[in-house]
Amino acid sequence: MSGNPYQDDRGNKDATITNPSGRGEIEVSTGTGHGSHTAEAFLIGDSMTGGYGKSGPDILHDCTVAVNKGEIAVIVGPNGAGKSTAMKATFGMLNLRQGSVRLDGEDITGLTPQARVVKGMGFVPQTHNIFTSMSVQENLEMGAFIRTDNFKTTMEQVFDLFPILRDKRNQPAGELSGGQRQQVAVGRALMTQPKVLLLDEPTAGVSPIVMDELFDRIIEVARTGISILMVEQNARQALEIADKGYVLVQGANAHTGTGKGLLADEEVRKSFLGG
Amino acid sequence: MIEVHELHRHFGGFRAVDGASLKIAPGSITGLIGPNGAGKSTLFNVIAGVLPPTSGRVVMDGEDITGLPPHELFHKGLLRTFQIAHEFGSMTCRENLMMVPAGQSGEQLWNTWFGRKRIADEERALRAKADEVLEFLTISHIADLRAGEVSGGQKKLLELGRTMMVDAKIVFLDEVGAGVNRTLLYTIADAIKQLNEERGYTFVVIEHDMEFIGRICDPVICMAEGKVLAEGTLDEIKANEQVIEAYLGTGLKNKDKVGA
Amino acid sequence: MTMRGALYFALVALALLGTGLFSSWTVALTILNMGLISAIMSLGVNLQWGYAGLFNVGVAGFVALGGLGAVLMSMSPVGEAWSAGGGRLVLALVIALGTLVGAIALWKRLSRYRVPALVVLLLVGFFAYRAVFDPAVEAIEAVDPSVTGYLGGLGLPVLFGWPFGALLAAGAAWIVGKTALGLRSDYLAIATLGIAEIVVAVLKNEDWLARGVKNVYGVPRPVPYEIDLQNSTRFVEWMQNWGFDPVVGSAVVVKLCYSALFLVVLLALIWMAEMALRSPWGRLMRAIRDNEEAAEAMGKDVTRRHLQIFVLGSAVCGLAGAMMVTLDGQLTPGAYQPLRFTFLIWVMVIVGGSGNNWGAVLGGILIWFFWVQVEPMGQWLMQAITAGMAEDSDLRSHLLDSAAHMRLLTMGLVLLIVLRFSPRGLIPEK
Amino acid sequence: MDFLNALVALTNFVIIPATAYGSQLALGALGVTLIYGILRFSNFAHGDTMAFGAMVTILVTWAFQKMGVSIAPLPTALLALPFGIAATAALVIGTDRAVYRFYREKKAAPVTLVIVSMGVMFVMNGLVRFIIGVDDQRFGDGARFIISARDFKEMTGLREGLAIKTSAGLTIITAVIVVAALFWFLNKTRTGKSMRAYSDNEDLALLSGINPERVVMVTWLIVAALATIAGTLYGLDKSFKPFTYFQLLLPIFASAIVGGLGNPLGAIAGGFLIAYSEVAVTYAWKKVLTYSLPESFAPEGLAQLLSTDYKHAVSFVILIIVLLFKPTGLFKGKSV
Amino acid sequence: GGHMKDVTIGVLVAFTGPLESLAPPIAEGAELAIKEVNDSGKFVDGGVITPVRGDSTCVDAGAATAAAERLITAEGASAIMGAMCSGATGAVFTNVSRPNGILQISPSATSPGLTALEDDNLFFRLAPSDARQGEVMTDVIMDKGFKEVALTYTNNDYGKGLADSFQSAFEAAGGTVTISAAHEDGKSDYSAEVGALASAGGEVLVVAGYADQGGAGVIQAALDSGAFDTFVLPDGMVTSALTDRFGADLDGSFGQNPSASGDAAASYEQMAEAAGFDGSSPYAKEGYDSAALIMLAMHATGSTEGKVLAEKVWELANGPGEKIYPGELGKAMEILSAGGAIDYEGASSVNLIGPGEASGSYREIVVEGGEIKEVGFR
Ligand SMILES: Nc1ncnc2c1ncn2[C@@H]1O[C@H](COP(=O)(O)OP(=O)(O)OP(=O)(O)O)[C@@H](O)[C@H]1O
Ligand SMILES: Nc1ncnc2c1ncn2[C@@H]1O[C@H](COP(=O)(O)OP(=O)(O)OP(=O)(O)O)[C@@H](O)[C@H]1O
Ligand SMILES: CC(C)C[C@H](N)C(=O)O
Ligand SMILES: [Mg+2]
Ligand SMILES: [Mg+2]
Repeated sequence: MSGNPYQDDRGNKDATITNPSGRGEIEVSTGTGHGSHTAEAFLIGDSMTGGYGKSGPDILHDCTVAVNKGEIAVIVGPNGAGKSTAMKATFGMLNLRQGSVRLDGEDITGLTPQARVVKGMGFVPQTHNIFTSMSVQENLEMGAFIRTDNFKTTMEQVFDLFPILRDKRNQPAGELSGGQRQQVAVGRALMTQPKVLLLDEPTAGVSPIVMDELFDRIIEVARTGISILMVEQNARQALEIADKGYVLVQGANAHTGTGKGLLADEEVRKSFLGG
Repeated sequence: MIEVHELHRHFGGFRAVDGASLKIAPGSITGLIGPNGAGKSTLFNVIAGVLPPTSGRVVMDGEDITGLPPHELFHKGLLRTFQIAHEFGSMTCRENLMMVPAGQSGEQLWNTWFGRKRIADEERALRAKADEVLEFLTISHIADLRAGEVSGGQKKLLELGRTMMVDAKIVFLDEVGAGVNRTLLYTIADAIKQLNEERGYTFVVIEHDMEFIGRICDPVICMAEGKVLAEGTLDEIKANEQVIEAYLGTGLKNKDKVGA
Repeated sequence: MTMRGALYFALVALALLGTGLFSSWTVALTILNMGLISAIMSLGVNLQWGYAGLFNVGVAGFVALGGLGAVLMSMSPVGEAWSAGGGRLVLALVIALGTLVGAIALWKRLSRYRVPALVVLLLVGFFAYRAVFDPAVEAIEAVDPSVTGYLGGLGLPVLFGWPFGALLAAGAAWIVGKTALGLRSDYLAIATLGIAEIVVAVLKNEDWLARGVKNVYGVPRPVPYEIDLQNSTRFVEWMQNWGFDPVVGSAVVVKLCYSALFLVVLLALIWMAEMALRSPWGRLMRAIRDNEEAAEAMGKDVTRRHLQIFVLGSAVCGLAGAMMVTLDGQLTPGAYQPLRFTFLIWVMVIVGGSGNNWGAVLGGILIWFFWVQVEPMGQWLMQAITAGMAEDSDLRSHLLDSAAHMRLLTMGLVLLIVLRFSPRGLIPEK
Repeated sequence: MDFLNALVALTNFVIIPATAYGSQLALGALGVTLIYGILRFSNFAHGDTMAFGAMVTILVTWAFQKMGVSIAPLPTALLALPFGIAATAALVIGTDRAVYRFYREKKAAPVTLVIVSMGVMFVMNGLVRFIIGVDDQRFGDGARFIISARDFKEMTGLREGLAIKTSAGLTIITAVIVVAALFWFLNKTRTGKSMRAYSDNEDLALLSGINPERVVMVTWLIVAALATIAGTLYGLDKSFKPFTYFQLLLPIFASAIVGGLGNPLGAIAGGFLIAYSEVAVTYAWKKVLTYSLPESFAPEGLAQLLSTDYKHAVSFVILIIVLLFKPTGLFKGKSV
Repeated sequence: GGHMKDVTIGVLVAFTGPLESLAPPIAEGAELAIKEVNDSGKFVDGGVITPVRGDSTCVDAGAATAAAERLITAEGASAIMGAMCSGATGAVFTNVSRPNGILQISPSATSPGLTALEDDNLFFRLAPSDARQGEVMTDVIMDKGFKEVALTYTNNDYGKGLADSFQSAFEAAGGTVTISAAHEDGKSDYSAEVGALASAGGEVLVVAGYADQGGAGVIQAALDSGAFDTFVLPDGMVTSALTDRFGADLDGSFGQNPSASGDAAASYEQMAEAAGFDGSSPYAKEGYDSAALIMLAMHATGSTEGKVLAEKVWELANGPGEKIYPGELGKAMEILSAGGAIDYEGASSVNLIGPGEASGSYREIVVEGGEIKEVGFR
């Protein structure tokens, strides 16, 4: 149980994914030293400090992640480092004590998650990332909830990418296997046709062949001008396709560089990529 | 050790497990791979007594264990971990371990009122044992944290730790690796190997990370569409055309275009 | 218990003291006594919900069974009724039981034709049972129906009725648990609610058992009667020596005797519950509540444990039921309505803080206090509102006439306010 | 031997009343099931919400009757319904703002919300009695029968009569239409799907750009409409009395649960199951058998399985048996 | 106990709960009597009587006991008018009134079980015994020539007691009760009951219930389905609420209720109407009479001591002396002050028997043109 006195574990979903009432107390700060390579980035979570709940300990310490237009940025790091927390912070789901989030030059630190969706951000959380009682097709439709145009073709594209989903389009997503669910989750986010896509471990539990497909697709998506910020534990494959890589350790930036650069770094390989 | 005969598990008309037969040799670490939806987790769930089979038999050491409830299987030495960690979230990590051993006298109500002394003694021993396991898994520092609030990888280690609190015969691990940092994962691999060698546990491991499989597993079984597709050493499997087509694939197509 | 918890208990004590000082001591003690019984009931529910997450909405049924237990132990047997139809009735019950046992055995043995065989057996059994049962009941109920018309009890001291009431409730809970504990959340809830309705329906309609809706009056007491005290010169002298009015004194003394009895039971139960909770048993229960599937995989027989705690919790409710009938001095089956005996108990548990024994006890006493005191509070509220209005205004008289309905409205407001400021209960779990 | 009379007797005393009662339960259960499905708690205040809606409708009906407005042969109350719905919607949305929203934001456990709804129930309970009192209120007008027993006998010359009340007919038709509409709304429209998404995974719904406050608002609006319609139709058919609306809560919950919580079809199936089991199991078959069997076989006794004292008990027994075979209700409901 | 000037009387009825709609007229009846005494200014020592209300809830003995406890020990009530339902009445009497030595008169508790209550003679009730009404009703029905009836009763001690006594009396007189089916008050639907009743058949349907509760529900369903068109109405059903609701549909139905000769009842109903409540509601008359008896006893004895009052109540209720009808409380007090004797008849023809219960005389009624018409007395 978190420190929240109003909450009860039983029957509750992860209460930390969202912050429905919008914001807590935020002090907007302009860059603190990491500005050099993030200055013109499309999405920046700049010098973020904060944690869960109103009074929980800080998980992030002056942490910065950013991605340029049409590029892929990958966050790696040990379990519990705060990768997911950084993603949630960027999406406005927890109270930042310090730092700011900017999208395309605009400060969006004060926006609710829904408002960020409207601004063109898409997110696939690490867990609880599908509507289990709804059919696969309805899951995808919900991904396109804010779209007013016809999304039939996008859906076809998703089905082409993950053929198994086409077969199971009318099955409740909760009945799918672990890897199939993951495909639904990514499919849902793709339906949004966002400007920037945040993916928290999209390949966890998917088979090698699907993982390759997925990475391929991510590259294609990025090439259409959409920025991708993702957390990955299949770090070597991910860093290979990454334009930029961040290594987070204990809520702070430990290493930053190009994907190739990090892959080449002996220390990074050994401590975080499994040798 | 475990023999699965012609096992079927259908959901409505859908055959998730469709006549799978396999043998697990005692003392082995068997890898179970296969595309998403191949029926691996379903197979596990049927063996572990969570789902009743549609038809077929599971035999352990010559005894038919088909459809026995999980808690009875536990007492026969068959343990399992979950694909998604099933920790006891409101209890501390140490308590998560201490609750495992069977036959604790403190689980009998009568003793909680009139056998306090015996309980205290047992608890001391249990605590020592739990600390030992935590030490072994290099997570002593989280002993007193609530299990619900530790990170994903630590939960996975805790799952593994629970199997170490008793003398298991065979342990089923469902994707210990998904979401776990690779460096840590290979530490876990070493732990599994160690348990296998030192304590003689038999393991069956579902995993999508080929490197992990390669480090510890022999033999490897590949499932597809509810059936066993291929069986052999990892190298044999990797060379199998069907397995490549259904499961392994041939790598990234767009790789060369990155950064172009 | 925390500081905060102790503070709340002190506040409740203060409220009762205030009632004693400003209104009357007997009122305060009446509230306290029923509050103690309520506390025991909510302890029982807390055992089931707080420890194991079992959603039991059949409290009223178990409480009623407890009450039946007290009656069956303590009322004197009605010899005439026994000779009129007692033997045949027992025979009928044996036939019914035999049929059921036979049916179960049949179900287990046979594999072919088991449905038709079962139907035949049940039908034959049912008609044989009715053939013996109906005339027996008629004979029994014809014996002086306005005063007895039932078999009566064993004529033992009523204190024996308490464990017996608990036992009856436990027995029923065991049967319910065996069949329905596979259900979850609200589905279990409605099933238990149904069982309670069935129990109460039986109690209301089977007059031979405990007079049905005609009520059993005059259940004996474990403590002296006020009248006897008032008639005892020693007591009167004793009271006068202390400067008390013997009438008031006798009422207070009798109520204090009850309080002492109830308090002993309550404390014993709390001790047992706390000891269990703080041992591996409690750890096991929490584990099951956290994650049944994992507990099952760790070799714990979840079904058996659920059954155990369901039976225990229900037994505690039954005990409280027997105590209540003893305090009221009568069994009124029509009174076992879900609002009062199920949902109100749930309010007590949740407001007190589910999962915490002290919380449940606090909730029991506190909510009972309000349940009784909202009536004058509601009237007072109305008076305050209408104070400034013209004597003969229609609105004023309408408001004053509606004062009685302020009772539940005030209760609602109290509930909403308490839950607003401590949504997890006054003394939350850990 | 007279099958026709037997059939008519059975229709008149079992089928028609049970169908009408079942539809009434279903309408109530729909509201309960919707709140459970979307907002995820059992709303104990629903009976009193129905009472409130019916009360406003009655007050407006009286006003209309005074003014001489009428849509005979249909009851004037139908004309007053929109006002009742509007007032009830205002009440429940106000309640949501003042009470429920707080707990939603705190992500309180469902059981806390259940208890909170009991608080709301007490308050509404007082409110209704405060405004209209505790007594029976009559407000029905228009044609009472579609066909009355007497007319039927005259028409057909049969010995048994068959009566269909206007209110019963209205209830059945409304229930069918409402269930179909709700089913269509939840499964086919964008708003409906977004409501289901919200109920399934609130957080993810947020990430898809669904506005939770809107979902909650729409839910309460529908619930207010359902409660008012159900309450008014029930009042027309039986009578309006605040206390019975509270008592109605139990069979309504039973219907919603046995049908499968969160499922509109389940609500109607559950309603019929409860109604039919109450009416049919304790039915005395004497008359029907006397008509349909040769004279010499005519039954001596009542041919009644169990006395009516046990009708609730029996319906609960059936409910429990159903749940034992279908642990989440007939239509695979949700469970928190 | 002891001497007094101003006294308080507890008015303990079920303002909330399943019979909540019966409560206000009873309470207002009692308060009407109290107001009458106060207005006359003739109460002993020029004292003033204050009524205090308590809620006996009907189904919650615990809450009823606590309320009574409050009335007596906190508000200082010296006697109790109440409680309404037999269950609550028994609990309140044994747990509160008797230990405190307080006089309690219930206007409406009818359970025969209360007869056996150990009461130190402190408990009275003005409700007629259920056993008696069964016999009267048998005569009424037999006289109309009906031999086969169906019977439904409200499932509480009142309904059950009445149904039992009626059934045995009727069968002893050679009639047939085709079915005796209980119904629960306050429930939503009575189709099952009516289905069973209709199937069992019978010339008329005896409805031993309450006019604004299940009794009305059963009649409604029976009329709607054409199962019965003539009903026999015992006390709980004979109210204008019933005829208001069903009007001429009830024509031909008949019944009886305990009541004084027409004048007293009628004049009481007029008094009630002037005071703004329905005096024909069940037990509203007994409410008035209970309070009146309590006050007259206080006036006559100048005491509030339960035992003293209780003895006096016997005398006042059963005479001999001048007959006192509603609205004549002032006169009664004058007679008593002057050392005379009265025989309190009141609105409900009070006459106590055996263990302190009303004997009750019954008025026979028929429904004609949607109105209750009195046709005789038994
Ligand atoms: N709901 C929560 N409440 C309180 N603390 C939390 C919560 N979720 C995570 N934490 C803490 O925040 C820290 C960072 O967690 P986070 O989930 O961001 O890690 P991560 O880097 O994504 O790890 P993983 O690779 O295992 O997913 C951890 O120490 C964890 O204990
Ligand atoms: N409850 C269910 N109802 C219907 N179909 C189901 C159900 N559970 C699983 N399935 C189907 O059974 C198939 C096998 O699922 P399973 O979880 O065993 O796959 P898996 O091999 O473990 O895959 P992964 O590697 O993705 O975890 C999947 O296609 C899934 O859709
Ligand atoms: C008020 C009355 C309806 C009470 C009923 N006669 C009883 O004794 O319970
Ligand atoms: Mg993470
Ligand atoms: Mg799997």
